Amino acid sequence: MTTLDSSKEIQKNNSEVNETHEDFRMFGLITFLIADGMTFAGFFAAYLTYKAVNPLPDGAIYELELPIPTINTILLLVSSATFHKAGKALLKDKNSDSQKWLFITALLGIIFLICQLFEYFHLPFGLTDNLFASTFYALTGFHGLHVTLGTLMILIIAWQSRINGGRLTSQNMFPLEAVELYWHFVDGIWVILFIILYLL
Amino acid sequence: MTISIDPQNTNNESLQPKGWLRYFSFSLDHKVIGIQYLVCGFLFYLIGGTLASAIRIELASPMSDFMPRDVYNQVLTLHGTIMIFLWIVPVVNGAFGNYLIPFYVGARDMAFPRLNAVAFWLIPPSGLMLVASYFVEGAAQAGWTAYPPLSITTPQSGQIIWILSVLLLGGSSIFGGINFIATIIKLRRPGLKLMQLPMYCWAMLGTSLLVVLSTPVLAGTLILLSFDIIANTGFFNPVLGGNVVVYQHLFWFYSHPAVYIMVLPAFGLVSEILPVHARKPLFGYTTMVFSIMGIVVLGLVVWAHHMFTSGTPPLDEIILYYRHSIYCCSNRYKIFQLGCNIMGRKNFHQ
Amino acid sequence: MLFSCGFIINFVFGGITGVALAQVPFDIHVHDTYFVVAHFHYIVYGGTVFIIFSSIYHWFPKVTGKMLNEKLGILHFIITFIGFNLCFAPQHWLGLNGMPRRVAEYDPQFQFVNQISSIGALLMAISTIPFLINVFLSVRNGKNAGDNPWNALTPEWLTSSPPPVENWEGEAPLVEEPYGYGKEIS
Amino acid sequence: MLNKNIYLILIISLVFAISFWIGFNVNLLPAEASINAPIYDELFKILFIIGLIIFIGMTIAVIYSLFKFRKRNDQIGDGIALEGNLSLEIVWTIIPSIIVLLIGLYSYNIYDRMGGMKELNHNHEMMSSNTEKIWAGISQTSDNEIAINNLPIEVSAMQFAFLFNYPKGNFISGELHVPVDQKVSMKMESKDVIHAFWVPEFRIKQDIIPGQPTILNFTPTKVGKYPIICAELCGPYHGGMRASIIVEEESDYNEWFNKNKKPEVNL
Repeated sequence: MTTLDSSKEIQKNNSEVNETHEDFRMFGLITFLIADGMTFAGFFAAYLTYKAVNPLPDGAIYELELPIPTINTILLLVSSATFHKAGKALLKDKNSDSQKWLFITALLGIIFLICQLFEYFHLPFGLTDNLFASTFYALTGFHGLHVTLGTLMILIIAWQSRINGGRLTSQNMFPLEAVELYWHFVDGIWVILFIILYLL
Repeated sequence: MTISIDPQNTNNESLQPKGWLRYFSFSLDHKVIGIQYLVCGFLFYLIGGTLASAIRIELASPMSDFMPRDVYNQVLTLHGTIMIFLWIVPVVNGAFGNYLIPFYVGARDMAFPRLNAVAFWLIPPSGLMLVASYFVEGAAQAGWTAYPPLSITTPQSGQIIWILSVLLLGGSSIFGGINFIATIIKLRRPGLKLMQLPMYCWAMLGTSLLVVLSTPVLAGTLILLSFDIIANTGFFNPVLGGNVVVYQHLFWFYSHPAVYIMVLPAFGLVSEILPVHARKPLFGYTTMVFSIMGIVVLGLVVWAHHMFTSGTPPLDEIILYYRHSIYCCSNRYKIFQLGCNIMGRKNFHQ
Repeated sequence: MLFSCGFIINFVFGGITGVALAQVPFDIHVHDTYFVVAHFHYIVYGGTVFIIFSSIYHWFPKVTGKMLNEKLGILHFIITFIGFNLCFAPQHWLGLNGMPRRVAEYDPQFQFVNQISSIGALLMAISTIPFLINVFLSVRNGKNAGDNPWNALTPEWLTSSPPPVENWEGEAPLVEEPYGYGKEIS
Repeated sequence: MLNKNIYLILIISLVFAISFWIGFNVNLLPAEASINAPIYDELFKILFIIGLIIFIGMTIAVIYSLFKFRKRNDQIGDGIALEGNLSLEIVWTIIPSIIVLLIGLYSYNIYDRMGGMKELNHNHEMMSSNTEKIWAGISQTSDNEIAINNLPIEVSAMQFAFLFNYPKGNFISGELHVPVDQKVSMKMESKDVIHAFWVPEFRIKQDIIPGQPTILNFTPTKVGKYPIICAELCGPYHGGMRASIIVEEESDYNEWFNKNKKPEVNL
């Protein structure tokens, strides 16, 4: 899926080309996110089918510990809010504020990943133990991949939003907006994933 | 390559692109990319055709004597995959789409030229990889559907290469689809209404919607399948508690629309060609647009008729069956439209 | 042009078998047999590939500015059409009578029909030769097409052939009636 | 004008007549050897006739218009600007819809008569001991009591062979013997990859899926030897994966059954 995700970089690079018409890179990004969402939808569908149809072997563990994922959910939701703050700040030309908020967001993302890894190491089952374990790791891992990419992109735009020589200004908001949309998308997927995987 | 518009430069000669070499470069011109798609697709068509001939030679006698049996399976898998993913889908979508859509919407290029070039350049490497997998350890031999228990148990390297290259091709067609949607919806010449677009634009819009909605599911499925092969997980492996029918559902969720991904642009093209040669307006433009959109919606929900024998609950089958018949109506409807287009023609060229 | 008509015939045929395939009990018998192979190829080869060829004939003047040779084109169509129908029509019968798909060996009573089918397939393979010759000859010394050889109204013919890099010299034309044949064109 | 209409009607009725004639006289299908087969063939015939009518009609129309409306040397200019005719479009949307809907209802009926609509999760004799989930398939069973009186056979498919286990005789056979006119109830299981059990003369087919036992019931009606074909790509020797089903008179069957009826494995 990294090939798919790299399209974002390409879309970002398009900024010089299409000067003759209005900017619709956002439209392309939304279309791409729909496509990406369909991948997740496929995973969810597979998971729900497995859950409904395939009985687990005896002694397998269904129940997952809730504290860490709950913390993670809160982390991601908060990070969405901080990202929003960063966008607001950039709009008012407060680049340093914006950068600060971006770094906080990235930090939250990194904490999320660390928590996720922590959870992985403390789970009583491994990748190939049973069907539930496999799907669990596939879903969270695929989402984790998205979070990793998102965090990297946040760091990149945080670097770009530095005051002197930075490319990110209130006139050129697209990179920030694109990453913000992507980040909200990842959050949304996590919420669905959390409900389906942990709560159901 | 920056695209500059210089209104003074109306000299026809200087604007004409020159040289063959541009067809081998990372060009951003939608026409060059279109030709690249077409020629590349045609080369793979020749390869796929050779494989098809091999299949038919093998079948000319009842015994398996022309080639070993596992080679035969590899040949038919490669034939299916090449013809579908490397010839028809790139050519009807990529080649003609890239060449014609910007003309039809009155644009100077596609919406995302770089994305477009990337989408094309994903194809030759993945195609070559697929063909070359024959020389590694044997190509994939589970058919182009790659139903799991078989695709897991056959030699792995070929299957992994197959998955990888289909993933790349899927990525390529998703990029193409995003590009077409953006071009058709957003890049229209000012003043050009949606209902004034040539029919091929509508067909491509429908196709791209199908691509964007269904190809990612295939990608996800193949990722799970590759996990099964590499990491020994049990998504589709019944020995480890997996469920093989889930694969079939997910796979046909892509592959039934894939048939429309192949056929809808062909509808579009034929409705471009016929009116020109019949010297008549296209019959029933508006209804045709609606029937294309109907096919898009229904095409997404009728996948299960590929799996009637795999033991789905009877009620589901009937529901799916009804969906399918409704959908057939709209399909049939299109054929009648085209038929009528021929019927009433006057002074027929050629 | 002929390809388009061939398309209609084949597609109607493929469409009918498609409707038939959708019927649950029918499908149970023919699932994964040569009937499916035949149906699929009627749709995809008879439908899409015929259209691809007819589109190549149609837009070749646009891309290169040269016309393709008409006689070779007709030859190409005839060989393809005969080969195609010879190849895939018998496969319906094969499927109904119990030949599964994807097999390297089969019962001897199917041999004759399979050989017909193989001859058809080889004809199809041969049919690409006139096409390739046609393309190469026409690119080198085909007759000049002019900007709009078919007198078509869709926008791509309103620029020069082959088109310039930026597609249009100046403003793109606004085509409100892409199919306005037989109408008063202002 | 009247003349033209007569020709049109004549052609249409000719098309219908030819289609019906071909539909009733050209038999594309193998012999009918089970209860399913005649039901199936009924459907096939109707689909075949409708298909033929549409196919021949369309072909004639296309060829006719190709020749009739060819460009003549003296013709220039465009055809009539016929853009659309709403009532005509409505008519040819509704007529095929009705036809397709009727075919749909009809094939539902056929499917029901072939037994596809039966709920299969009732307690079957063979699996009363365990609570495995059984997956649906075509079933010719009319009700539960008969299901118990069926001849039970367990089929296991593995790469490139079928094995038939007769639980009543406690032996395993490589070819399937069944008595004529008696319902056979098969529970099928795959050892490795997806296979399919297909007897073309019986018009039945069911995938054999690993991990999901499927059930297939049928009643043979004709004595003879028919091939069992695997119809799902299952590996290099998929083409050679055959077995035969031998339908015989009850006395012959009993003789064969008693001969093989012993505790050890008989392959």
